[in-house]
Amino acid sequence: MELKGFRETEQYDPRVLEDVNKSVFFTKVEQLKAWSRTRSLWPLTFGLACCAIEMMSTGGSRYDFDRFGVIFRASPRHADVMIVAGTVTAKMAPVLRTLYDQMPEPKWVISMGSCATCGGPYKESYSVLNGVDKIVPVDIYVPGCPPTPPALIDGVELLREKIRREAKGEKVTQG
Amino acid sequence: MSQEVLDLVTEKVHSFLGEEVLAYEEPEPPEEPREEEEKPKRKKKEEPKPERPASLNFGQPMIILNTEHWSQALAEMLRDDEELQFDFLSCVTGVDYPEHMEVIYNLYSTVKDHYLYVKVKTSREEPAVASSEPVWKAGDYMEREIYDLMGIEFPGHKNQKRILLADDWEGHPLRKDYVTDKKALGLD
Amino acid sequence: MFRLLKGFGVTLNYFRQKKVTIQYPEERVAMPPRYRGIHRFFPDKCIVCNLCVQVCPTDVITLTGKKSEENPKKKVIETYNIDFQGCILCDFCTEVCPTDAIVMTARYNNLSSFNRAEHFKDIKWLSDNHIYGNYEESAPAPEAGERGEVK
Amino acid sequence: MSIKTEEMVLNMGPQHPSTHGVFRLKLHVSGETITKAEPVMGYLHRGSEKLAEGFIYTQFIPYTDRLDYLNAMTNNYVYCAGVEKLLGWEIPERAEYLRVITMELNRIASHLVWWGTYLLDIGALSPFLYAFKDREIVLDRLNEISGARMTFNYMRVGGVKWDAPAGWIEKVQETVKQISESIEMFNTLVTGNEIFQSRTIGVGKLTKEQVIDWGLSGPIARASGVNIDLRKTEPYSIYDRFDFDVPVAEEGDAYARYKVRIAEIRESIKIVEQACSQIPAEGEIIHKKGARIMMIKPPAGEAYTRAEASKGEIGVYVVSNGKTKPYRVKLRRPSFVNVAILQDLLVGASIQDVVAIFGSLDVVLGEVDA
Amino acid sequence: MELVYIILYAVITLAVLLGAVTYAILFERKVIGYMQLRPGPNRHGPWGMLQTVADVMKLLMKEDIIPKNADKKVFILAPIIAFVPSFAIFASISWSDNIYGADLNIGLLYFIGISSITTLGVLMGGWSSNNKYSLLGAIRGVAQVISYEIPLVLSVLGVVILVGSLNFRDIVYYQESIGMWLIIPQFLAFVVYMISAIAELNRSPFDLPEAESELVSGYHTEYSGFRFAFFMLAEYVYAYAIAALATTLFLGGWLGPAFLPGIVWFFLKMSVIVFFWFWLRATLPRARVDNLMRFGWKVLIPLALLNIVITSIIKVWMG
Repeated sequence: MELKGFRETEQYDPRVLEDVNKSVFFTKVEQLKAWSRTRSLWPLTFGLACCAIEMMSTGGSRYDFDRFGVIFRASPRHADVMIVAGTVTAKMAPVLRTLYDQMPEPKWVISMGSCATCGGPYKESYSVLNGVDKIVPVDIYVPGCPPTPPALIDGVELLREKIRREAKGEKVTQG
Repeated sequence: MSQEVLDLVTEKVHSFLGEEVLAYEEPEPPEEPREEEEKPKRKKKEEPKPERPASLNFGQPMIILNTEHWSQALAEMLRDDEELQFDFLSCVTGVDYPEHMEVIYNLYSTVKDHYLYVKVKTSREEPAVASSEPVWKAGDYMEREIYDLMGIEFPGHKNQKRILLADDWEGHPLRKDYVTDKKALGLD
Repeated sequence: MFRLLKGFGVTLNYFRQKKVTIQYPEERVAMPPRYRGIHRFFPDKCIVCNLCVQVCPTDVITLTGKKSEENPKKKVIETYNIDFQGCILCDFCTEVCPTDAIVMTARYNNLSSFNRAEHFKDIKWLSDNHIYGNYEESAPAPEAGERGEVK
Repeated sequence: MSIKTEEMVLNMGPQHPSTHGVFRLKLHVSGETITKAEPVMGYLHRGSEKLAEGFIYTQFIPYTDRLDYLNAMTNNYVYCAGVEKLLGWEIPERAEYLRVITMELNRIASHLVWWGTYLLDIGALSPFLYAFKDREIVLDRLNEISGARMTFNYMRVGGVKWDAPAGWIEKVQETVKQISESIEMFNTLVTGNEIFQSRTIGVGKLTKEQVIDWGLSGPIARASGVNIDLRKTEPYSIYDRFDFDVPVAEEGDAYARYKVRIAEIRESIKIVEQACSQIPAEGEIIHKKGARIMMIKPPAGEAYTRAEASKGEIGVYVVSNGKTKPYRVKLRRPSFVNVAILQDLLVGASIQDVVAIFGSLDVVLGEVDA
Repeated sequence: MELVYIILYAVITLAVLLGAVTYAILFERKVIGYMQLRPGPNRHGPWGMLQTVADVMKLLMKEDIIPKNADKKVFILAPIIAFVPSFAIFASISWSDNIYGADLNIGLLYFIGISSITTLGVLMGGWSSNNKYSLLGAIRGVAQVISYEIPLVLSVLGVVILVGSLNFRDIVYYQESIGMWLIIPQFLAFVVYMISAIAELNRSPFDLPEAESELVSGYHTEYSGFRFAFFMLAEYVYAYAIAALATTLFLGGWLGPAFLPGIVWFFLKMSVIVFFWFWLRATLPRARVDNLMRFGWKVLIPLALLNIVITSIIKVWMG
C-alpha cells in the first residue's frame, strides 16, 4: 500500500534528498509515516508457547518494551505487528492466518524462536508447521530457543530498520 | 507392604472374576519376580517366559488383565472396596506392541496410600478397553487422548472423540506403524 | 476497606524507588559465562568424529571431513554447518565433543535477520565468532571407548 | 407476549488474552450464566511423545523443558528419575541437592508467573510486572547454573550437568531472602485487597470428592483439603531431609488456591535455605555412567515415576525394551488432567468469573497439549 | 466579530486539548511505568515526548477496516458520537478568571447532559461491530454508566444547593467568597463524585467495558486505525473534562496563591486528580460486575442522598 510513494523519491536530486533525510521537518511524507510507524509498533498479544513467556518478560520491568513504544494489544484490529512466539501447529495455523488477516495494513510479522521459524525442535513432528512463513509473510526472524528478551528487542529494532529502509525506497529481502 | 497389597488385590480380583483370571502356572517360585538390579533381567530376556499376571513392578503391585476381564464393574470394585479404595486415577498410558496393545492404569489410594498398576491387554486389530471414565472422571481426558493418538476404543466413555488433533485427522500418530509424512500433511 | 488502601502505599513506594530496567541497546545485558548462545567452532581441534551430528536432536549440524595431508590416518574437517534457525541450544554437541572443538558462546544478540536462510552458519562464520564466550571451562576428558560407539 | 431468547455460544480463544496461550473455551451462555462449557485444546499439540520414541534417552530431556516451560526443572527431573528407576542408579548426593535447589527455585519462579498473570487476568496491572521483576532474579540464578533462562536442559540421567559455579549457593540464599521480602509486599498489595477478595472468595468452589474423582493434584487439590504433596507423602529425591509444611486450605475456592500457592512459595524458600546450608561442599555431580550420554541403555521394563511439579503431579511412564531409545514415553501432565475440571466447574458460574476460575487453575498450555 | 472569537477559542481549545491529551496518555504511561519500576516510553523524543504523537499519527494512517458483518452507518457514526461531546463539554469550562468559553447559566446541566451522549457512542460501537465481545462490553458499559450517572449527579447537587447556581464561574466565586474550597463542606459529595467518575470514565478498577483479560478490548475490539484513535482520545478528553469539573466544583477552580496564574492552578489541580486515577489503575484489580452495580445502587446513591439532606439542612440553618 505505501509502496506507491517509492517512484517519486527517485526523482529528487540526491543532494536534496540527503538534506531531506537529515531533518525530521523537511522529510517526505513516506518517511514521516515510517517514523511514526517505527515509533509505535503495537504487537498483538499472541503467545503460543515458551517464547510467549520470554515475550512477556520483555514487557516486564527489566527490559521494558514500553520504552520503545511497544505495547501489547489484545485485539488484532489495533495491532501493527504480530510476534509469532511459539510453535505453530496444524490446528493453530488457520487461526493464525485469520488473525493476520484481521490486522489492518500496514502490518508486519516477527517470527520469534526456532519453532516459528522452521519448526525448530518439533520439525519432525506430525502436527507442527515447519515455519510460519508458509502461511504468513514474515519480515524478521529472531533465532533462539527461546530468544532472550534482548534478542527480541534486537528483532524489533531490525524491523524498525526495515521499515525505515523501505520508506526510503530500498528493497529489503524477504524470505 | 506392597506385597500385601498385591495379595489383597489378587484375592479380590479372584473373588470377583474367578480364579483363572490372574492364574499363573509357576515355573519358578513367585517371590521377588523383578527386583531393581539389572542382572537377572538379562537372563530373562534370553528365555522369554510368560508374563506374571500379578507381580511387583519396581516395588509396586501390578496386575495384568485381558480386555474381556477388565470392566467398569471391576473398576468400581477397586475404587469402592473397603480395603482397596483406589480412588485416585493417576495416569492412563497406552502402549503399542507389535502383537498387542496395552492400556495401563496407575491407581493410587489417597486413603490407604498404596498403588496399583492395572495393565489391560487388547488386540491390535480391534483395540478396545472398557472405559474407566464413569468410575474415575480423571479418565475422561486421558482416555480421549489415548483414543486420539493410539486409536484404542473405550466403550462406555461418554464423549469419546479426538481431543488434541483436529477432528478430521487421519490415523493415530502414536502407533508404531504411523508414518509421519509432513509433505503430505502440508506442513513442510 | 483499609486493607485496600495499604496497596496504594506499596505502589507509591515503588514509584519512588530506583528503576530496575536495563536500557538494553545502550547497556549490555550480561549473560553468565555458561549461557548457551550461538556456537563457536575451532576447526583445528576437530577430529571429525561425527558425535555432534549424531547427538543433535534437531539434526541441524552437517559436516564433512577429508583426509589430512600430513597424516593420512587422521581426518580434518572440511565443512561444518549449523542451521541455527532450528537449533534449540541444548548444548549436547559441546557436551559430547571430545576435543572441545565446538563450544557455545554467550552471544545472543544481533542474530535476527530479514531472511531465515541467513541463520545458516558455515564453518567460516562459526570460527570467526568470538565476541564473547564461555569456553574457558573444559569438559571432562573423554573416556576411551566413547568415540564413535553410538548405535 | 413472550420474548424469544436464545442461548448464546461464546467462544473464548484460541487466541484470547487470558487463556495464556492457545486454549479455547466454548461457553454456552444463558443470560449471564454458563450452562455448558467445552474446553477445546490441541492448538499446541506438538507430538512430544512420538518424538521421544525416535530419540536416545538423553536427547528427550530438552523436550521435557518445553512441556511446562514455566517449571522445566521438575520436568527434567521426573524424566531423568524415570529412566534412573529403570536403570537402578544411585544419584550422587551433591547432585541431589543441586536438583532440589534448582527445582524449588523453579517452583518459586513458576508460582510468581502465576501470581502475576492471575492478577493481570483479574485486572491489576502492576502485580504482573512485580512478579516478573522478582522472577528475573530467580532466573538469573538458574541461568548461572544451567546456562539458559527457561529451557534449562540441566539434569541428566544420573545427575546434573553442571556443578554450581563459585559463590552460587550464597547468591541463592541472597535471592530467596529478596523473594521472601517481596512476598510480604505482595500480601499487602493484593491478598488483603477487598476487590480482589470479592472476585475470588467463593468463586470456583471445588469439593474434596471432585478433586479426587477428577484426579486433580497440586495446589488445586491442596486448596480443597486434599493433603497430597508428593514431596511429603512419597518423598522422592532427598525431600525427606528437609523440614517444611504442606500448605492446605479447606475452602476450595479461587482464593484458597491463591493462598496455597503463596504459602508454597514460602515453603520452597524454606527448602532452598535448608538445602543451601546442608549441601556437601564437594562431590560427584553425576553417576559415573551417566556422563556418557550416548550410552544410556536401561534394561527392558517399565515404570511410572511421579513428582510434584508446581502445577500438580507430573508423571512419566517409560517403557524400555533394552535399547538406547525408549520404546514409549508417556507423560502425565498435571495441567492436562487439571483442565478437565472446567467442564464441571464452569457450569453455573457467571461469565465474569470465567477468567477468575480459569486463571486460578494455573494451566500451562504447553503441558496441556504436549 | 464575536463569531471570530468564538471560533478562535474553539480552535485553540481543541488544539491545546489534543496536545494535552497526547501528553496525558504519555503521563499515564510514565506514571504507571514508574510505579512498576520501569521508566516507560523514553526513546522517542526527549523523555519520550513524541511517543503519543507517533502513536496517534500511526493510527491515523492505518488501514481503516469496517468488518463485513458490521452495521456500517452506525459503525462509522459511533466514534464521532463518542468524540464530539467529550470536546463540546469544554465549552462551558472556565479555565481562569478571564479565560473561559461560554459563560452558561446552566453550565453544570449542560456538562452533565452532553457528557452522557458519549455513552451512546459506546453502545453504538459495541452494537454495530457485530462481535460478541464488543456487544458484551457495550452492554456492560451502558449499564455501568447509567448506574453511576445517578450518584454522580446527586453528588453534584450538594454543591448546587450550597452555591445556589449552576454556573461554573459562580461556583468558583462562591468558593472564593467563603474562603475555602468546597471539598471541605462537601467531602462526602467529593468522595461519591470521584468514585462514580471513575465508573463513568470506565477507568480501572471499573474498566469492565474494555476489560482486556475478559472481553479482549470491549466495545472497540473491532475498531482499527483512526476510528480507534477517536475512541481512545475521547476517553482521555472525557477524563480531563471530568477532572476539570471536579476542580471547578470541589477544588476551587483557578483559585490559588497569586504567584502562579489561575489557569496554571487549574491545570495543576486537574493533573493531581488525573494522577490519582492513574495511581488507582496501577494499584487495584478490576471489580466484579455485580459488586459494581451493588456498590453503585446500595452505597453510593444513599450516600449521595444523605449528602443532599445534610447540605439542605445546613443551608436552611444558615439561612
